[in-house]
Amino acid sequence: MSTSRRTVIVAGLLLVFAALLAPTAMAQGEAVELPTEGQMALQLADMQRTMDTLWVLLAGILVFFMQAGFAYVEAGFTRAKNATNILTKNLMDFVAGTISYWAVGFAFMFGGGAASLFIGLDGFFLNKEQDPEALPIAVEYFFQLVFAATAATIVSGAMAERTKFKSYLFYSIFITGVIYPISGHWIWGGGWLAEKIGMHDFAGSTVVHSVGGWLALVGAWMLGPRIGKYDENGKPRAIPGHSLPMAALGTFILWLGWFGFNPGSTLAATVDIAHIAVTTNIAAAGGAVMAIVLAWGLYGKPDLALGLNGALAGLVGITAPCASVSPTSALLIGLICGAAMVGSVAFFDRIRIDDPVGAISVHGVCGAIGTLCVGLFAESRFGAGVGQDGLFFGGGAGLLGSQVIGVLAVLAWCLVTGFILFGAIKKIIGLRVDAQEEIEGLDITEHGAAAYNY
Amino acid sequence: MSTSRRTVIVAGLLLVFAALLAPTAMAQGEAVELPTEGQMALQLADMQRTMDTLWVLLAGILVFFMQAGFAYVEAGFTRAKNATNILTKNLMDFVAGTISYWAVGFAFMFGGGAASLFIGLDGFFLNKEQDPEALPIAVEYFFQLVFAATAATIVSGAMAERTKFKSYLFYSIFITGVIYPISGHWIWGGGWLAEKIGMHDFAGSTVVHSVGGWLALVGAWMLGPRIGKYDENGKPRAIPGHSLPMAALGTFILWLGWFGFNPGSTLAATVDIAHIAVTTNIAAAGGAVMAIVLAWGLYGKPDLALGLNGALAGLVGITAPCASVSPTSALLIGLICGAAMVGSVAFFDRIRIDDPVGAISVHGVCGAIGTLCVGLFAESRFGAGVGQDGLFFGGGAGLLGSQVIGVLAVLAWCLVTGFILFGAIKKIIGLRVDAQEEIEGLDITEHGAAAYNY
Amino acid sequence: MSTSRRTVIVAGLLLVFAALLAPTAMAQGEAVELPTEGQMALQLADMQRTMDTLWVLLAGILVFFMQAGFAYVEAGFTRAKNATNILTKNLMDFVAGTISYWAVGFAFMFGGGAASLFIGLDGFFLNKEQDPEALPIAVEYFFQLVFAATAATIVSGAMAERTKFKSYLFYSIFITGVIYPISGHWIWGGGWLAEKIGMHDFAGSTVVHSVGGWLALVGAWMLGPRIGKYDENGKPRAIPGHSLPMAALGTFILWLGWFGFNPGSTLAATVDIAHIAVTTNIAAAGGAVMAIVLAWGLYGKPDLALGLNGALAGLVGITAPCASVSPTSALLIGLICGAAMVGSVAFFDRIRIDDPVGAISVHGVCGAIGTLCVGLFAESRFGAGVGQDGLFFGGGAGLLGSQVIGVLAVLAWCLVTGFILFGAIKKIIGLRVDAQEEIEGLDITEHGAAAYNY
Amino acid sequence: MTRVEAIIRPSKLDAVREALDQAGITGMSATEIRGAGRQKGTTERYRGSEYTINLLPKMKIDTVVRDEQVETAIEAITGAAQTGEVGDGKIFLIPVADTVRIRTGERGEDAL
Amino acid sequence: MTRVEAIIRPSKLDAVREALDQAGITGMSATEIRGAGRQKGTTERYRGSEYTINLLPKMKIDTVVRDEQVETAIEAITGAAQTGEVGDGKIFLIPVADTVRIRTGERGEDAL
Amino acid sequence: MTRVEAIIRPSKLDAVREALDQAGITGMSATEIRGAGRQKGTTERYRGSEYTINLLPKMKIDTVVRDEQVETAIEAITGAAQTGEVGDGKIFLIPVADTVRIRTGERGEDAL
Ligand SMILES: Nc1ncnc2c1ncn2[C@@H]1O[C@H](COP(=O)(O)OP(=O)(O)O)[C@@H](O)[C@H]1O
Ligand SMILES: Nc1ncnc2c1ncn2[C@@H]1O[C@H](COP(=O)(O)OP(=O)(O)O)[C@@H](O)[C@H]1O
Ligand SMILES: Nc1ncnc2c1ncn2[C@@H]1O[C@H](COP(=O)(O)OP(=O)(O)O)[C@@H](O)[C@H]1O
Repeated sequence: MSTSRRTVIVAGLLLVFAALLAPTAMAQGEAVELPTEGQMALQLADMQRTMDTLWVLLAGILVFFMQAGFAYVEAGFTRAKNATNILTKNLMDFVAGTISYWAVGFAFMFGGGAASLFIGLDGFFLNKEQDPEALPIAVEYFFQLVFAATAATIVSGAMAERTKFKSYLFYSIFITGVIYPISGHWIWGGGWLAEKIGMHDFAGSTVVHSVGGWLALVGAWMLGPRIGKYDENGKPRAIPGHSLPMAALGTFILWLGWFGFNPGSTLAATVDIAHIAVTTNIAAAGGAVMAIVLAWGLYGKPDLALGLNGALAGLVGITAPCASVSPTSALLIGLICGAAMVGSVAFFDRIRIDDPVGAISVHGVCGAIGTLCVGLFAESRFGAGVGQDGLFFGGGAGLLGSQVIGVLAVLAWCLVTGFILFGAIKKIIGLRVDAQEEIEGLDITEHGAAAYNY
Repeated sequence: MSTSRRTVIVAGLLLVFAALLAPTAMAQGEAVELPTEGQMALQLADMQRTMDTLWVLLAGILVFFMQAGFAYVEAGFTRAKNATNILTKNLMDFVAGTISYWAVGFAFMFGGGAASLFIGLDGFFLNKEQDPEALPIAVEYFFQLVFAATAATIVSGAMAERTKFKSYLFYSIFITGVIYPISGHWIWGGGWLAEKIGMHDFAGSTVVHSVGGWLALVGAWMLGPRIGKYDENGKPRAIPGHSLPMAALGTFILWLGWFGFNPGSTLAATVDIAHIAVTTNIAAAGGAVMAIVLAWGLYGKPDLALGLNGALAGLVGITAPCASVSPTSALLIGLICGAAMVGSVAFFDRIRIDDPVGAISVHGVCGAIGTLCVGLFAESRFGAGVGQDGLFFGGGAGLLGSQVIGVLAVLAWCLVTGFILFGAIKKIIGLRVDAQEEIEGLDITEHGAAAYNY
Repeated sequence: MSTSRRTVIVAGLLLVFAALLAPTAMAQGEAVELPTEGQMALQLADMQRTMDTLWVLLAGILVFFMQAGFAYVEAGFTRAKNATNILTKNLMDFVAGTISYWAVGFAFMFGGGAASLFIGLDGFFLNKEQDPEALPIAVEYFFQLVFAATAATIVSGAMAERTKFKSYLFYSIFITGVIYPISGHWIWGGGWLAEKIGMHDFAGSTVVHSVGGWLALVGAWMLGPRIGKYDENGKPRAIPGHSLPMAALGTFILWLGWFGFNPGSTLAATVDIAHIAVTTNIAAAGGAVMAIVLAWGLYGKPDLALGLNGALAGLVGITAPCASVSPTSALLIGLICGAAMVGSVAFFDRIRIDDPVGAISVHGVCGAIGTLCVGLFAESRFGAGVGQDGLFFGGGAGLLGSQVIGVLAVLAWCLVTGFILFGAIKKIIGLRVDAQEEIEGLDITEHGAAAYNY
Repeated sequence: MTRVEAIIRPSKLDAVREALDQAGITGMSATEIRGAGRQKGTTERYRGSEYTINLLPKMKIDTVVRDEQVETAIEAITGAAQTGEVGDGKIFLIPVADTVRIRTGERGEDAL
Repeated sequence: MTRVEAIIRPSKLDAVREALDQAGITGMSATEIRGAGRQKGTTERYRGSEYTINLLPKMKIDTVVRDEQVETAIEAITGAAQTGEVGDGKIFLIPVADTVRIRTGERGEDAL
Repeated sequence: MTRVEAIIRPSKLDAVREALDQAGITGMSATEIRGAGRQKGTTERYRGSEYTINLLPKMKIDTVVRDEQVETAIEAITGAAQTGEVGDGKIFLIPVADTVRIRTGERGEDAL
């Protein structure tokens, strides 16, 4: 199939034969093996670049599959009458995001230009010079796209069961194309948070998850709670999701994807990916254990739904510090995030912000906590990470301070842009379906198709 | 575990130490590092081969998982009373195909011999000399097997809800073992379409998808529509599938698998896989967007089922041109395929060919379109692809002509062999269950087991 | 993101330029390219190690996903009223296992120390010196953890629908942390079975699957059958699972994971992984074909549930011999295991050991058979395997003898520790829920949450 | 007014609904039930062991009609649902004292 | 004793249950049914082709009450379930000869 | 003829079916319903917040019998379904005017 490949292989083999003949050649005259060595060095660099491409692509593919995970978690945690709707939203935010991130998002996030402390301004439609020694732009775009789509899709969960499909489409394109890339630029694209403040977010606790979570917060707040979520006395009533098996599978798929999300953020094939996979996994375990135990203690039963959210809370929390902390610290971070998530879910329930899947708590709150944990638990001995020691390891409060600034800056950015975006949509097309449609379910009213039939 | 491995590592390390000592050695006498260089070159070639093996195996594993994707798409788009049946078919076509492709299919497809323009005739049961510098035969077989199984499994969707299980088994073995490998040989095995006509199909829009689609067409046509599909006036009635969440998960799994299907078709680890992943993904996005938008416009609602099919249509379409076109062209190809699929579904509905899952439109029609698009959108600057410019990029109509011949030849091959095969089965064991069994559902009548219980 | 990485690349590029300049340099004076060669050799070793890490990590990630597979197989094969329960168990055994295997299990299994023929005693909490040339400890732990979790999760299937959640948690932690690692140490950690007896179990037919299966046997035996499993005459009655589609997806996910399980057990990136993937796949096919055909013949219909179990039986059986046998032998092993599983399921049904998902037959029995098959079918020409010929290939009965001893030793170990463990739990907290809870279903009584709602 | 309650094979639902429609009876309700009777339960195999389904899937159609329509309804249902094999089902006639249309509050036969 | 059988919109289930509760009627059973009547079936599109759902999802609430409670029940149900649009449903009144409480064996109105 | 309609705990379905069978009553239909009564709804927790299930899962068994069989049926059901705890359910007796066997067109008690 690949003819270009064949050339390389043939060249390689010639090399081998040349090399095997070398001793004799040497004896008779020279200049045969000398260019060989240069070629070999080139080939070595080429192979490393290929291996980097391969790894980052595979990691991106795993992250891509998180779309299915989100779809199943969100559909499972909501009612059957809205399952078609949430699945359609999950499909559409990814496909619309693919296009808008290609057209503008990637440029805003990773472009350079005059205003490059704040926003990137070149590389629209992937029109960018390929540095022949760097990762292919294509794989960079792909890996970053699946991250962007993650941020977008988080929002749909918190706004589930009552948002107009058309409005969803609109805000989703905008988030992936504009809001997410700009704050992402600050931290990963050479913007002010990284360059001036020294904030560190290895794989996106803040860049991806908090952004999704805070925008979800604004959205859920502006929408108001689902009909029936609060009784006449304002007491929250649970509205159980229609399928825990779907939610469980979705969670396992997300967990799987996280092994691309975090270790893949090395953006190169290195042995560090092993350590990162371990911290990622153990934090998830900590989050789940803590959530189940807390639910058991507080509410009387080991609640699967909170257990699943707990694993996700741990995963979100470890996303920023995964490369900078020890497994023991990772376990602690997971436990902290599991507990914080349980508290946060109860808190948002009480203040009447109705988040059917817990997206604000899992992604917003635990994303912020995880980012701060870099400032607490980082150890400079882990080379792939921030390279400094956090507060608990003798590095002082400096790093923590940077992290605080980063968390607050992104929070502010999301609140402001979120209010503007959702406010505009509310004015122009409306955010929420009418009550009758909500009661009947969005599947029939918005899509004309029940999720389940006989 | 691996002792052979250990030897290599030890050898490598000896090498390192030898090299480190080299400067001193140099000063005293020579001949130490010279064989070293030959060994290093060998090791380099060996590592590239290992990396190629690793990548192609991983890609094949992703493609393997498409079996689950097809199972879920097909089961989701059909009724609950036939879910056990369709799942059993999906299981059996893969396991039977594994054996028949091992026994004969792989030999017919990639073997040489006297008639090698038409059919391969050596390598039965993988009895083939291993070229020590080429990809291991095992991984080639594995990768090609999962492709063959894809072609076979496509057919089950179009013939769902009314085909005898025994007949299905029979034709499935025959497709994977004989029909698919022969036309595959023409294009990928050194046969006449590639060698004489110059037709190009990078990852199988025609080789895999059209073959599956056209055989599905013959099958669905010979079976006739499901009871209830047309009302007394011959107007098509929709028979909604029993679970859109299943169909959605299946689609995401297929999409995931396509990142093995297309980029893996490099059959080597190269940086080109990144570009191919991007074109693959953006075409899927284009297909889904177009299908949803068209459904919205034509039928009034954003239809999830068509959206999912749209993503698949884009993926099938980009399969042939994925390595030869730009992302922009890929998006266009996706959009075209999305539209074509919507039209094609309506068309086959109208001419009374009942295809419950849309397999003919998605795989047959879009496979053909995608193959033709190589002739239109190819650009020679993408090294891993066809290496020529298509009609739209100044390359003239030559390539397009070859593609047309290829598409027609495979269409003819499938129609002829399909009619013979299905005709024979119909004569000998019958193709269709009787009406009472169809109404009751194949799960109970053919398998004695409902898919769902309490 | 990765700064350490950058250094390596820069170094590599400097190398390239140096090499390119070399000819000229050569002409003028020397000593430029000499350290270069040492560096290249180092870089080569480094790249191989990176590739090994990458492969083993990816394989481990695939194995991780088997948790979802087990969850879905087990939930699908049991009743809807216990689905939340089985999913919670599957979540918890993995998260608890992550922690206990990190704390002690990994040390018991792979540690050294005085008693190292029987148990490892260092490396608790991953406190272990990293050999800079070996695989990173982190990836070793991760890969071994997902194996340990597999053994633990097998048990939950056989004990489904009637076990107390608290008791489950307790035994699960104990299995992953103590029982599994000790017998694992004997075979993989330098213990007596490998060192003194010469037993070979490439990827864990015995180490993982039989251990899970035999413990499941003890558990199911001590629990007694589910209410309603036997009629007043003691005749077994089937209790169909609630969702074959879930079981089918679970099986495909497990199969996918097995491509990490077996090929990944090379613990290094080598071309042998291709051969192993092929034997793995063809054995699964053989198992499924045999199970379906037998069910068809014996019971009148092609039974999907047995077909799915058949694929798993083949996979379990090939796990030990996968690297040592030819594809033809692998097919035979699959066929044998498929038949053995069908017989075994009927046998345990008859002797009143109620195993809702067939875990004892699939994992225990076929694990043992697969291990013995190494002694029968092994061929020394497959370098990555045991390196000896089995009985059928002229190697005599020696290897078979070792395998028999290994199988029996592990069986004894599991029976003894299983009886002690489950006996203790039964005494202290009780193993089984009361009859009323069992009839109502564990979802409501143990978790307060139905799996499905509206 | 009488309630005509027919237990039929699930596969006959559409036919019965249409037959009633054509007989001028448009109001009705359908419920999924499981039934036992002379039709023997089926014995299925699952993983080799047997199990008997004593309660077979059936569909119940209820329609409340004016007394003079009862025979028409019976005929329509019998015509559409009969296969002649055991398990075709039953029709039960149950007296209805009154009917209310929720939308308007109408009572009696007007409410049907 | 009379059985008050109300066919309502599924979305009104909670409201009707609460209205009955407040009217002092606490015993009741609810069944998912599908119904046809004056309310037109909906025509949906699936993959472009149309299909008509003739039987719309409805909920049936049954409650057996003392005869003097019948009007109260009717009022409670009507009040809670009425939207004024076609498809609100019906209430059927069916005479009940006797009632048994399984737990105690009590008979008649005491058993309600 | 009388219709004996029993609302029971779902877990008692098999026992009741067998008890009726042994009492010579083989024809019956079963429907999944949800019921409210003296048995209190359960309050569950989901992700920390509470929700009350007011309608508990129940099973309804309908069997139309000759009038002389009514007491036998009641005894069989009561015997098999009683646990003595609130929520055991009720039996309602409803007069049936006539029965038709769809398969043969037979009417009256012969059709049962
Ligand atoms: N006495 C009865 N009371 C209530 N339902 C009955 C009765 N007898 C039969 N049925 C219902 O009618 C269905 C068909 O009855 P069956 O005796 O099997 O066939 P047939 O009516 O053709 O003789 C049963 O499955 C059951 O649902
Ligand atoms: N004659 C009838 N017998 C039984 N059920 C009926 C009858 N007429 C209507 N129904 C039930 O009542 C529901 C509402 O009736 P419909 O005629 O659509 O509206 P409305 O009662 O507002 O006129 C129907 O869907 C059906 O379930
Ligand atoms: N008046 C009634 N009308 C209809 N169904 C009733 C009535 N009262 C109770 N039921 C049904 O019987 C079930 C059990 O009744 P409940 O009062 O809880 O227990 P018990 O019968 O033991 O006193 C309820 O869940 C409901 O389905």
